[in-house]
Amino acid sequence: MLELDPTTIATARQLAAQVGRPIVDLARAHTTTSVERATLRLAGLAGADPDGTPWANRLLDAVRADLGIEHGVALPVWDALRREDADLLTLAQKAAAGSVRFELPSERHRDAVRAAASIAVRRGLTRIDRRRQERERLVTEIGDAPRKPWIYLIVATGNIHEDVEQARAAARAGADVIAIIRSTGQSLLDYVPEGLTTEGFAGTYATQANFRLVREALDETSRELGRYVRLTNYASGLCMPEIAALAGMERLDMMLNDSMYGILFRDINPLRTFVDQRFSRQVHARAGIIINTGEDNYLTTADAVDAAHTVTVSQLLNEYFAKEAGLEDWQLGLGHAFEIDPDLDESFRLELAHALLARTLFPDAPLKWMPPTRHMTGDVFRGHLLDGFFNLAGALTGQGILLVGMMTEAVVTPWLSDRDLALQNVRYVLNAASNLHEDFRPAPDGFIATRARQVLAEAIDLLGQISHDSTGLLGAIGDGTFGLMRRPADGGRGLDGVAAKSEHYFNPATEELDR
Amino acid sequence: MLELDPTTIATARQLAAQVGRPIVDLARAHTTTSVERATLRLAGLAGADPDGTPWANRLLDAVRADLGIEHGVALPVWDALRREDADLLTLAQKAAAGSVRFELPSERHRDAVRAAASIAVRRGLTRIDRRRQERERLVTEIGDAPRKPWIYLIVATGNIHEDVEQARAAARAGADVIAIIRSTGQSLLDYVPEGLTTEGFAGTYATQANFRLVREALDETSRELGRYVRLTNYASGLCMPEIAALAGMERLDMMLNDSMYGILFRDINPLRTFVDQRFSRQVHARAGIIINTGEDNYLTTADAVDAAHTVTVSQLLNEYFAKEAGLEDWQLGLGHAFEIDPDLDESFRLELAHALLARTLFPDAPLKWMPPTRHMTGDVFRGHLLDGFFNLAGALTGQGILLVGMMTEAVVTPWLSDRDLALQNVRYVLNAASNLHEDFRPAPDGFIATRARQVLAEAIDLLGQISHDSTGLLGAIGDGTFGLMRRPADGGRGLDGVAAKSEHYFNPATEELDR
Amino acid sequence: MIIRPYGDTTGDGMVQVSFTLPVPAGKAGDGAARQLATKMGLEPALVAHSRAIGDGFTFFVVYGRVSHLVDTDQVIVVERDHPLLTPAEVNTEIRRLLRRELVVVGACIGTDAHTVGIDAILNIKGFAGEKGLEYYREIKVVNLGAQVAVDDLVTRARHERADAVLVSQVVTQRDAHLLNTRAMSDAFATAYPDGNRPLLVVGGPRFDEGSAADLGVDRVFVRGTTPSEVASFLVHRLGSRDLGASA
Amino acid sequence: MIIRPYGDTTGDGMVQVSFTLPVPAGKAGDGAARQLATKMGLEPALVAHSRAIGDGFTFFVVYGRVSHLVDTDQVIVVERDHPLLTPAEVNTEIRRLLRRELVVVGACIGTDAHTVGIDAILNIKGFAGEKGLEYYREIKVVNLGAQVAVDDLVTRARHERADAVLVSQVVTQRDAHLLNTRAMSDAFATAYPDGNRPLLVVGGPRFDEGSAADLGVDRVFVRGTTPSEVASFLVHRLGSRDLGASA
Ligand code: B12
Ligand code: B12
Ligand SMILES: Cc1ncc(COP(=O)(O)O)c(C=O)c1O
Ligand SMILES: Cc1ncc(COP(=O)(O)O)c(C=O)c1O
Repeated sequence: MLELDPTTIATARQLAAQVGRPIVDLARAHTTTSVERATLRLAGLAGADPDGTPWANRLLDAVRADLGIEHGVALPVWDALRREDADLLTLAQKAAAGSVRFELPSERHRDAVRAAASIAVRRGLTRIDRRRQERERLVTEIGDAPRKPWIYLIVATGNIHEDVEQARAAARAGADVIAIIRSTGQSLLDYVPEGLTTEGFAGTYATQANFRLVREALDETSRELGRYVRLTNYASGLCMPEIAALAGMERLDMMLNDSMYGILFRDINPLRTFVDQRFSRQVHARAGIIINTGEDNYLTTADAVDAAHTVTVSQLLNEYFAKEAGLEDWQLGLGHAFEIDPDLDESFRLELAHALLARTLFPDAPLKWMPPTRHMTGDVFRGHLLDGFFNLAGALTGQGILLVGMMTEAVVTPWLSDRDLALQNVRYVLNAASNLHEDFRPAPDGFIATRARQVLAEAIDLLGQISHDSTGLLGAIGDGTFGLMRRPADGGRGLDGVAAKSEHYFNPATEELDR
Repeated sequence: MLELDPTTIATARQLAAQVGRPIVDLARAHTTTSVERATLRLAGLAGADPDGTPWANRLLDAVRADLGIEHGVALPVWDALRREDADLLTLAQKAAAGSVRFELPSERHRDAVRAAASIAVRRGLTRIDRRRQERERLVTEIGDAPRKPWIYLIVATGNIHEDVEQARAAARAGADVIAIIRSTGQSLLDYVPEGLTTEGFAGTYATQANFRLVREALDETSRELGRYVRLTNYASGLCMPEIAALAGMERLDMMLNDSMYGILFRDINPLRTFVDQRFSRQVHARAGIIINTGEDNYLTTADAVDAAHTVTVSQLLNEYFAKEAGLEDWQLGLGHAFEIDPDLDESFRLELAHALLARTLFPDAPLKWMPPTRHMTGDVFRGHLLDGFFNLAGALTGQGILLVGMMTEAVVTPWLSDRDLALQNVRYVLNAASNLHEDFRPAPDGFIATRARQVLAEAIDLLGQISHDSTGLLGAIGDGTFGLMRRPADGGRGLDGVAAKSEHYFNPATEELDR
Repeated sequence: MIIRPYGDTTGDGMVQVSFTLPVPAGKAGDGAARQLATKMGLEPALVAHSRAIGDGFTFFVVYGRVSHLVDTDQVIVVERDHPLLTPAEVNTEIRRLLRRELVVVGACIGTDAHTVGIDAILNIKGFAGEKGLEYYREIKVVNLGAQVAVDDLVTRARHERADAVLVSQVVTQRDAHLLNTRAMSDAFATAYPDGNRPLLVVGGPRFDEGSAADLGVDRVFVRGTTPSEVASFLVHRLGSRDLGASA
Repeated sequence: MIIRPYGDTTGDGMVQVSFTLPVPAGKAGDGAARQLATKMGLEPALVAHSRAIGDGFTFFVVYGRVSHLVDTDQVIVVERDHPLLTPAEVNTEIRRLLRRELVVVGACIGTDAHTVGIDAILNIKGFAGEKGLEYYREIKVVNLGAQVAVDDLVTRARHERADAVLVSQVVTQRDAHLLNTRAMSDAFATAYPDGNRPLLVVGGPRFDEGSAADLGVDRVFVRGTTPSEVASFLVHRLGSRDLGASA
């Protein structure tokens, strides 16, 4: 740990709150198609029509056609259910057939409709609660990961059945957390695909069925291994709220969920993203899911030294948004990465400085430590060595979640053998140098401490600028402050799916989650 | 550095002296065929007969046939020169033809003969002195290695001309010291091969011509690079004294010279070895050559943890013998190695403990740090990682001479590409973590310090036992104390080449060197 | 010239190979590995390492000597058949050839979101110390960014009257880059009258430079490409092309 | 069974290769590397990395798919065709067969000084938890150590009336191990009347188990050999051999 002046840290958090608050207000004042679809899914609407469009989308689109989404789906849908006295699925089918007209419930029915909607949605939330208790039970029953950092491995075959096999193999080989990479481009789909999928590029789709299949397989493997193996997938994208709901209902244990990733790296509209991430995080909070944020990505497009402070700023913002959404410290897998140019003098000590800064700023958060990617080359031997030093930095600075780096990073999506070699690498380092941190004592005013303070100071400056600028965070994002990506507030995908809430707006899920 | 009790250290050195002194007395009381041949070589006798037997051997054998070697070669040879008034070479040829009888000079000629021999031999020593001054001049003129540790690279093509090319390439790639591996088995030859050689297994022969060729090539490369690139070869074996003389005359900069390696790993007779090593080290001292000792070898046959203290004992003995022979601290490249089973818990910290112990015991010696070899496997990826951690341990503990480890250690003699990858590995570690030692502060009574003290204590116990046992060091060697190799005092090769000095014994070289 | 791999002596032909086979570890597994190595030309083949991965699989590291000869005269490389120009020279050329700005539309198509590569070529910031095409006064750059659908790309190219379309593909799993590139070139082929379509240039770290014809594009750039290489190529091609049509 | 290398999906045939070519780095160099990879069967071959070493050389890392098929039924392995015995069983067998001690002479021949391997087989200490042959009551072990000349080995074998001679070769540069082994088997062939020579067994980490006949020895052991494997082989062979002669 580093010696950092507590008041400086406090200032940093204050500024982050100042920068974040207006965004939260925006998020509270708006809803999105995905938030409303997530509500329908919580109420039990599942499945898709013959051409694979989810019923949640069909129903929402029908409602939207008649009333827009500014009042929320709950009132018009449950009013219709009352009139048609059908169940949600039948209603969706009728609506898809165009045989239903949606309207706001009349004065006298409003309370009954609200009540019915609330009961339905609460069922979904209760299911999520049950899954959370189930996890807690399994962890105590079966046992937890043997040590920190948790070893996090990626599986990305593009076929869920191969994924299951490789996930099991990875778990047996020592992984504590398995991430099933989803297909490139899913984050731009404005619906969540259905069923078990066997295609996709660089991964296959995140679907409720896939979630369930892998989780069940890993439950079995967990019992076999006597330690609960965690499962991860990705929330960020146009369907953050829905995927969060599905993840909660299928007992995923972690989700990649960043407040800005979609904006910066998928060109999704900022407003859309901020509204969606808030709802999705409220659901994660309820589900006891650990989120992983995406600061590491910034360092793949911006320089890890020059932009080090933007990572800190983003971590502080992610923390603020997360807590506002109800997440607790232990659920904050704040991201950072080992991405400094290895040819730079003292590059390893600089990494240690950055890693210790995060560790010291967020003592109770299970930081997510990402391996070198950008400076990995086709020289797989050199790459394997770099990954070893990444592992060492993780061990020395007490990171919580260690993403296993692969020597083929610059060549292919990980091979079976790459994962095995990578795990051996991690095991060697954690085993041979497990307690080296006892002998690692950065001088109070030495190179490492000085660098850490400098980065923190730069972060505070940047937060100060943003909070004083009238355009605030949205302006900063537009200027390419993060990852050198310029994303104007009115640009990007999915803005048409956002609406300001009307005074009639009602959403039983948010009502419950905002408590 | 570690905190070690000075009196404990003093005790260790005292015991080493007690154990070493009787061996030195033995060495002083005996001479060997190689010591005498070295004397002839210093006096300028070079070259070989048509079937490649060096004239030094032919002449010595003739003398030996007539008088044995107990009086030394000097008296009979220079007496014969006086009688025949020929030069050394002609005398050797005549002697080989059997046309010379050797005897001790008569009373009245003795002084003249002694004087003549002394003048001749002093010429050789003067040549060595000049070469030493030349080195000192070149180092200041051209510049020295840019940093510590010096990077030491092995070349072993088995053909001196390929060796020259690869040595240059290695130097350009960043090597500060080049070792030309000699052919397996040369150490068992009772003569030094002649001329430029293009054969040999896993290396080619150590010959005066090869020494000169490579040294000249590296002088050129040194100028090109603006840093003096050092050259090293091997002395240990049946011809230690002669090779030492040749190395001095051809300005090699380092020599592998261990007081016990020949005994343990080449089954050469202990007495022969101790006599030879003393003379050879006196010559090295004079030549300003840095010796490298061979403790690392013990850990290839004995376990690096169980036998850690035998390395310390051997280092203390090598230091004692070296100083007695006139070598100074800066010339003592005491050996040790990174050979702990990497699967052992805390293996890396154990390595750090052992390396720091050596560093602390011998603060002014340029320790020779050997890479993992025994636990290297055909898994070259894992091997490259291990070498990286070896390099890190070297940087953290301030080793003086870093032998570059190769990922193919368990497969082939180093390939061109292996050396390049290995140097990149070293460069990355030294560059990225160059000053990490500033942050490396082993707790005074932590794991590392405790382990170091334990090893030192075990070393002192062992020295105590040896010094109390009537059979002393020779007995200990016979019992397999070092490297688990049992070598009885009367066994091994080359004993027939040893003789107790007669009261007439005269050797102008030793007279000069013993001063 | 005929050459062979070099381990530690000229002509020794030594190489290193590693792979995983769906066989359990053991003698039979090593034998299978040796068989594969032999088929690859390693003779003798030394299985230096074998390690079980899970149950059904084993990872192997094999060293050996190959007898294959490499004939450097047979190597076909896409060498630049035109001068490498400075931005200034490029600008003058464009003025001379087109008497107007050269319009470049760039995009990362399909579901690929790796824009660092194309941005390195297009953005002012550039790559390897060279400024990107946006910096060239006479080049108008329209960078559509990532995950652009082929149809949208064609429409924009038309609308911008693009002289050249630059496409990046970084993800290659399941040959995504080849599929997307062909879809793209087909779309342009159908959308434009013959010989009239803009220059089609693709790039990415895992393309084969020699595959341009096969992919239906004019040029393929690979890892380490710099902006000036691209700019020089563009003016060269536009020069050696009937311009009446595209005007 | 027919199998193929496994990268991340069944049958993808993916392998990794690395080697150095005596060519300068650059496009032509990459092309040469691709040519070699193609000859090894990589199609497509991706030159993932190339780095100049000195001037005239370049190191390459290549990834690609090979179409070679591995037929596991064609794999020939030297499987043990006899039971693996415990020391006790070995001792009883020897008593039954020879009615005297079995004499084993071991050495590391030529200029090779790597004794750890043969000591692992012979010394009491043993290997991988198994005791070495010296531990067997009915086996007399004469370990001549390292760098033993072939003639001396033959003389000692004769003098000790050796039933088996165990030879280790670890250094393989320039095929030293093969040359030395052949020299050794020839020497025994000439020194002993036909069919009367002791069993000749060689071992070392880089031998090919299948090469016994070719080397003129009775058995070749490779990396990971344990003492009991050797002991079991010896009694098995002595059993299946006419003993009158050697007695
Ligand atoms: C940065 C990066 C990302 C960033 C991208 C940020 C951004 N805005 O671009 C983030 C973190 C978002 C990301 C995400 C993913 N990535 Co990514 N990523 C990388 C990484 C680390 C570096 C790529 C890079 O920027 N290279 C630097 C540029 C300058 O080089 P370049 O692209 O080769 O471009 C040069 C030349 O190729 C050429 N060129 C390129 N395009 C063009 C176009 C034209 C017209 C011309 C003339 C020239 C040209 O010129 C450029 C300059 O010389 C690589 C691994 C690596 N080290 O290569 C993985 C990698 C490319 N990613 C990969 C994958 C699978 C993904 C994901 C799908 C999942 C995951 N593993 O994270 C996601 C989803 C992305 C998607 N939907 O496409 C894989 C691809 C595997 C494969 N072979 O198919 C890689 C190889 C990592 C791996 N081994 O898994 N990634
Ligand atoms: C230990 C060692 C040494 C020690 C040897 C100590 C001793 N008394 O044995 C020392 C330090 C002295 C040494 C010196 C040299 N070594 Co050395 N050494 C090694 C090392 C690190 C380990 C070898 C070992 O002990 N393996 C452990 C044993 C148990 O395994 P094994 O030998 O394979 O034996 C097993 C099986 O093969 C089998 N087996 C072996 N022999 C026999 C015999 C019979 C009858 C049977 C049944 C079975 C059997 O059973 C054993 C148990 O399973 C290797 C590198 C490596 N990691 O492999 C280099 C290595 C063998 N050495 C090498 C070389 C070149 C040398 C030197 C020439 C120069 C140098 N580079 O140091 C010198 C000179 C040696 C000489 N004159 O022969 C090279 C050989 C290259 C090649 N392929 O030709 C290697 C591979 C290192 C390298 N890459 O350069 N070495
Ligand atoms: C925070 C976060 N979300 C999502 C993703 C994956 O998003 P996509 O599926 O769009 O590649 C990543 C990948 O790195 C990420 O870091
Ligand atoms: C001290 C010492 N001398 C000599 C040698 C080489 O001796 P030989 O040529 O006998 O292999 C070594 C090799 O490791 C050594 O450590």
